[in-house]
Amino acid sequence: MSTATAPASAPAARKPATMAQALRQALHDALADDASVHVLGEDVGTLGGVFRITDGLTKEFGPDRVTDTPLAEAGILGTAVGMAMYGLRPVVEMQFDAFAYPAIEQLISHVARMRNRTRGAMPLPITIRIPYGGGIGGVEHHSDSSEAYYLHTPGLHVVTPATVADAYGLLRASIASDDPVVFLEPKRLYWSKADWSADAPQGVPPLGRAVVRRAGRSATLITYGPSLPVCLEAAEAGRQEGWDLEVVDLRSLVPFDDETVCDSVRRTGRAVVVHESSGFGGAGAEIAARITERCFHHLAAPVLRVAGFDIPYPPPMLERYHLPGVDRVLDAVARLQWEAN
Amino acid sequence: MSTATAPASAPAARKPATMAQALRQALHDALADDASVHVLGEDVGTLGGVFRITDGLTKEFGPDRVTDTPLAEAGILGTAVGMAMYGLRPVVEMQFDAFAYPAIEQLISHVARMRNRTRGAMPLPITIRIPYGGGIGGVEHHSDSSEAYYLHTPGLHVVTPATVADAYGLLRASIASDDPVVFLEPKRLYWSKADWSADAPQGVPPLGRAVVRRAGRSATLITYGPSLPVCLEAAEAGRQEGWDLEVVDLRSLVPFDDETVCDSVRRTGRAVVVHESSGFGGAGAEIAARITERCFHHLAAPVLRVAGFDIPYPPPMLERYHLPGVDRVLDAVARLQWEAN
Amino acid sequence: MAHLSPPSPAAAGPAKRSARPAKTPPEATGPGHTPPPGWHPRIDPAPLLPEPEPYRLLGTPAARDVDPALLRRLYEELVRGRRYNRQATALTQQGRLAVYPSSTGQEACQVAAALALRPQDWLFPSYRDTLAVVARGVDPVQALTLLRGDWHTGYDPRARHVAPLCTPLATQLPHAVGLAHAARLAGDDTVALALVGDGGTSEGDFHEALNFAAVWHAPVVFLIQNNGFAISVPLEKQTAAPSLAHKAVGYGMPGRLVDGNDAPAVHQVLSEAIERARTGGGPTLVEAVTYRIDAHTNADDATRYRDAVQVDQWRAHDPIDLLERELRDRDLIDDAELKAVAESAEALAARLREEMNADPVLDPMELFDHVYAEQTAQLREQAAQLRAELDAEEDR
Amino acid sequence: MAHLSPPSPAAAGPAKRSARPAKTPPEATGPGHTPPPGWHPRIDPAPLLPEPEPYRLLGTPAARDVDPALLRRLYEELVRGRRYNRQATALTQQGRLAVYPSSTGQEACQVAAALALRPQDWLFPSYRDTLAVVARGVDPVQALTLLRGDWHTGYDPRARHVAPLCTPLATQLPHAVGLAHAARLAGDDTVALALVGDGGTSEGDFHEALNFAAVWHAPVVFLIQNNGFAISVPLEKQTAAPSLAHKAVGYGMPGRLVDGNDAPAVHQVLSEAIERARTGGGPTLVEAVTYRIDAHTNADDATRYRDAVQVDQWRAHDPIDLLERELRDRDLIDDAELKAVAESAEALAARLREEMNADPVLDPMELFDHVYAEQTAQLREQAAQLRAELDAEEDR
Ligand SMILES: Cc1ncc(C[n+]2csc(CCOP(=O)(O)OP(=O)(O)O)c2C)c(N)n1
Ligand SMILES: Cc1ncc(C[n+]2csc(CCOP(=O)(O)OP(=O)(O)O)c2C)c(N)n1
Ligand SMILES: [Mg+2]
Ligand SMILES: [Mg+2]
Repeated sequence: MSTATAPASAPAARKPATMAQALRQALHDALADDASVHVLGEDVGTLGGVFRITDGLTKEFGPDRVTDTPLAEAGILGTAVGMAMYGLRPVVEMQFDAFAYPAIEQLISHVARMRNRTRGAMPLPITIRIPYGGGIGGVEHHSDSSEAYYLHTPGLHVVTPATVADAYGLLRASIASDDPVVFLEPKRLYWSKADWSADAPQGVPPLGRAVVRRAGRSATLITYGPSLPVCLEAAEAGRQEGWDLEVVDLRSLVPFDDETVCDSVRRTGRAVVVHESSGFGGAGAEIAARITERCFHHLAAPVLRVAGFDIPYPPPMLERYHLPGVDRVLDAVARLQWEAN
Repeated sequence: MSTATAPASAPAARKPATMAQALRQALHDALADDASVHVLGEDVGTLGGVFRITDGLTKEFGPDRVTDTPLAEAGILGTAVGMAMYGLRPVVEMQFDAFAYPAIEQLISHVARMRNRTRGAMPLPITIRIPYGGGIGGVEHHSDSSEAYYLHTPGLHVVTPATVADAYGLLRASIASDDPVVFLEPKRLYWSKADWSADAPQGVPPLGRAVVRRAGRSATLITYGPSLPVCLEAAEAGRQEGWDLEVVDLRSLVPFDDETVCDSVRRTGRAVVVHESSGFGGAGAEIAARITERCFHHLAAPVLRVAGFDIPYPPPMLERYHLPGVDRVLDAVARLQWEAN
Repeated sequence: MAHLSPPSPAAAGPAKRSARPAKTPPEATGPGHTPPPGWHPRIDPAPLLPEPEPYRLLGTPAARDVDPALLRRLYEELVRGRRYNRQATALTQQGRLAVYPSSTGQEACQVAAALALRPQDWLFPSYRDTLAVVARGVDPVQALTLLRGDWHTGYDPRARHVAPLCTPLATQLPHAVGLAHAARLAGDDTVALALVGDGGTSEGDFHEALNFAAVWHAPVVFLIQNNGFAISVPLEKQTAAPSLAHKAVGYGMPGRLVDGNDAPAVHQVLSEAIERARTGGGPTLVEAVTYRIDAHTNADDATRYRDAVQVDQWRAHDPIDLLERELRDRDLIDDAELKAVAESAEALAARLREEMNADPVLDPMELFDHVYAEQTAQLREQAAQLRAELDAEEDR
Repeated sequence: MAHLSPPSPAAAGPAKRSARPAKTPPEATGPGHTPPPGWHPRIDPAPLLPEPEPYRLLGTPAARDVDPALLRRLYEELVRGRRYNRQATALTQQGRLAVYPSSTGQEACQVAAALALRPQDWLFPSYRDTLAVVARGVDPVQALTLLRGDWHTGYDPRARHVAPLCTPLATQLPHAVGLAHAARLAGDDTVALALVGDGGTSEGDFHEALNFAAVWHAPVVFLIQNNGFAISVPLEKQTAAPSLAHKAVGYGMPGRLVDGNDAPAVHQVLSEAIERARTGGGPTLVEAVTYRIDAHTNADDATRYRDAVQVDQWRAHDPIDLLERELRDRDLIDDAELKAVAESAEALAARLREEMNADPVLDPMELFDHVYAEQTAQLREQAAQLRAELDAEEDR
């Protein structure tokens, strides 16, 4: 990996980088800039993580800063809580989405609540990195989308990048946050590429702000993480049907950027929420409900949702039937009651 | 407890019973009717459970049928999975809502998925009883409303009674179900009373059916479990404001009874969803989103939500500010854009 | 530190189980038939095994080696602790406390845990350990904040290095390990002491915490207060182990077994473990055998699951009586001192009664203040809603 | 079962750690100073401790007591297993399998586990244990269903009493305990055997399962395949225990330590433990010391975290070679038999190649079929949507 040994301060031209590289660079720079940052998880050391996001970091920063832990997710997050209580800023890796579940008691009952419990005396600046979502042909338990559990848990930030630049920026911002952040990495975008350099960053974006990735006037597609490329592609394809679709990338599910979303929907009058986790009780439910509450009289049609089915994540040979694709998004757009215009 | 020793078949007049007694009777009758039913959990044996729902059952059915387990929730649910694999029908008690979190990996990754994983060969008829919600002055971790986590997990039924009769009927139906059921017991209704007898039951209700608890024409209040009494009270109080409010008790969050809910909302044209768990990403989001999708042109106003704030559950001295009460429900009804009529 | 030879575990008594299959491997003879290459005896398990019966000091000659000032200090804290428990339970009856899990009978563990620590150390209490928190110097009224229904934690954990009283069982143990690990990485001589009950040892978090501690060689000491019950569930339904201290060897740390009602013994065992941790020796698991004299909490009815005979047996092994006898038999305390101790306890109780009598004033608007470092837009909206409701209420 | 005297754990080698504090209690002298009333030495821990070094049979005189037919049977299955692993890994390269976690080097554990069970028993495999599943009689192609990206479990668990290959580590262990417990309550003589890796022992579920098993005296045997690594993490970062088998005493069950590359030794130790469980003796924890010769899966690069020297050392302790040498040295097998075994393995591989060559045909509409006993209204709607999409696709 070419960026592995580049010092954080060396000037570098923008050149193609993958999201995985940008994430690695963010960890690298955070470790270099702040001695209180520690990385821990299963296989994050010598191996560099199963997705190589921590590649070479143990070598550079030593095993006390980048630590292979025993195989126990509650233990990893629970010890991170203690480390944060002592003033450190732990960055924890959960190897896959479904393997974060053993840590949920620590997450809900402590990580999300310690600041509130102690009336601000004991914040826990922990970043919990979780590769999530499907589309990579993973066998059972390797493709879950678990964001709905996290976003319903007050006290947590829930952040997910969809671009290479955001992967860097949002991860830096998450690590710098004094609150715990569940940082969801869309694993099928790990190998997505963009021209990017850590030394010409567009600035570390603030947490909690959505961004309009494509302007449009007919309807708004609201999405995040792994579904952004699907929506952008759908927007392109939609031109042939005569639709000029706006695409909003949420970037942060908590806090939620009502302003950007509602601005867009009030302009377009129509909205489709797209994500790959199961629809029932998923993030899309919240998004649709709050748009309706806030923009009711601007809506020409109900806010529709395109989401994974309400089934356990299917095996690789069937996942394409489950995942929202361009056609399903455009079908939803078509159902936005255009005749009512 | 007067019903403790009444044989299941003895005729008995309807007389005041608490929800706790009805739940106990349901367990009793299930144990008596079906030798494959086993009850297990912390303190469910000799003590009869911290809420006395299993009072006397160990004495009557023996410690092999009603079993005090070691103190480990993942272990309780995990062993229940194995018992179900061998053909038993375990009924598991989690002592409090927040203490079910350690079992979430077993719940999501196995309980919810084993039937699907094995293409129907290995169903898991497990009932997981969880006392939930606040309003009882419980200290931290004793008042969580965790239904949003469960209802977003495909493969689980999520059931919650709001009346004494339903407590009996729905628990019997849940235990009889060949699917896993998360059975949420509203702990502040444990001591609610109604005239009821196990021997004059209104029939075991099917799972997945909502019920209209109060007919009305102005707007629909949609609720479940601990918030039903609040909504009924609000409906009464609303008469003074000239509102004739319909109240729907969902009883089952999964499967969801779209028919009953949409019938009502199409008639009234207005809806407020009421629950006490945090609003963001809560059950109300799903309910509001799906009503909007299905009844958009019948809606005179956006579906509004009255829910707990997006904060960790507050301490006893402040919980009344957090819990949806009659005033907050009526405030929401008032915001249903009546001028538009 | 008087005896260096580890006890033979076989000395613990005759085997209670049926004879079991062979374990000694037949002598290797074939060519090239060596043990698997990866395997080597890594550490000797024998020194990790606990003593054959609970370690005691009181009533033994070794008690004479204990500093009398320490004995008196322990005694005073025990008496104050007992009084505190009694007063707090009384306050639940008056509705001044939402709930109180009394540690009556376990005061020796509570007090010894607090006194064995130095200021730079950290205490990680479980929900029953208010006494230990108070004995460590947290304000006795503030320590009850959670239990009176006021905000969840009434003290700043950093002020006295006391983590919040922890309700989800065993979840505090990995916190203690992480903190100890962080301290070690920083080069500080801080030790963390984490308390857990016999029931809590069944939780996965117990296991994961002990394993991390041993692998990381973290300066942490785990004290199990084995009080015989987890609410209604007796120890024999909780574990089949020879003792809870025997779990230590499975993590590669020493296990110690101590009479939990012998305050100087608990203090000594903990002090040794803490010193060992402080000087780079790694973690220790201590099991203190004690008993919960009161019900689980004021809301519990202990007669449903245990009989009075057992309670009486334990009353005869009362931690205060045991220590008082030592002090009296050896003339280490006189009536005036005993009276002073009793008065100190009464003063504590009086202060509790008085200060707990006033209703705390909580501002509901603070519900939104510490969920995040900065209020989110959503919380600002919700706060505004509550503000409006409160204003409307006032107007009425 | 030849040796009945338990080994002294102190024989495991000299203490590697610094001397530790006293444990033997001073003699009690004072009046009334008895041990805490609740405490009594419950069971002798000594017989629960594992053998001082991994138990072996091959190359020892005791190997002569093993039925030669069993040795030959084990040998055939080992060779078939090795070939299966190799073929499956090759299939990943051809895109016929999504992923394959090979058990090459661990075949002795896999095969012995399967063969030690009777039909009424249950096997609870971990994700790496395809070989054990196949050796127990599950169809070799069906056993790969999960790993080829087809439906999650390709066989009916009840047919051969084989639970689904379990991916979330250690979560299968409480299932095995629950099933064994249910069987015991039913009065059946069923035993459950659950497999777990060295890494999996760190999970809370491992702890909770073993504790439930011991408390319930469930007829279950736990086999840890300690293959030295959890993906890249070596054993010494996973545990500081003298051995993983030493964890047993902390639950009150016997721990056994066996050379995991010595197939008859593993078979014997497991058989004894299974027999013990079947006859009411309760659970046993067995640690088999072995090695993962291949990378974690075909997607892994093992050179990143271990060097070839170690791998070579283990190749010299190959389970097939060890057994083959025994068979040859003692003339228990001839060239014709060896050839027949090799052919049987080749036939298995050929069948795999052939049957895995065809793409399985999955009906996407089945996505909705087994989420619940009956499709919910929501799923019926979603199924209708997919049906419409599929129809539209066909129309194009
Ligand atoms: C994870 C979890 N499960 C269940 C409970 C409910 N609960 C509170 S105290 C208790 C018993 C604890 O027993 P033990 O650990 O022995 O401590 P003791 O009460 O004896 O001090 C239980 C089951 C809890 N607090 N946390
Ligand atoms: C709960 C959980 N966490 C993480 C993983 C990811 N993972 C798969 S295999 C593996 C290593 C397992 O090591 P070990 O238990 O020693 O078994 P082995 O691979 O050596 O057979 C890990 C971390 C998982 N499957 N489940
Ligand atoms: Mg206890
Ligand atoms: Mg391994």
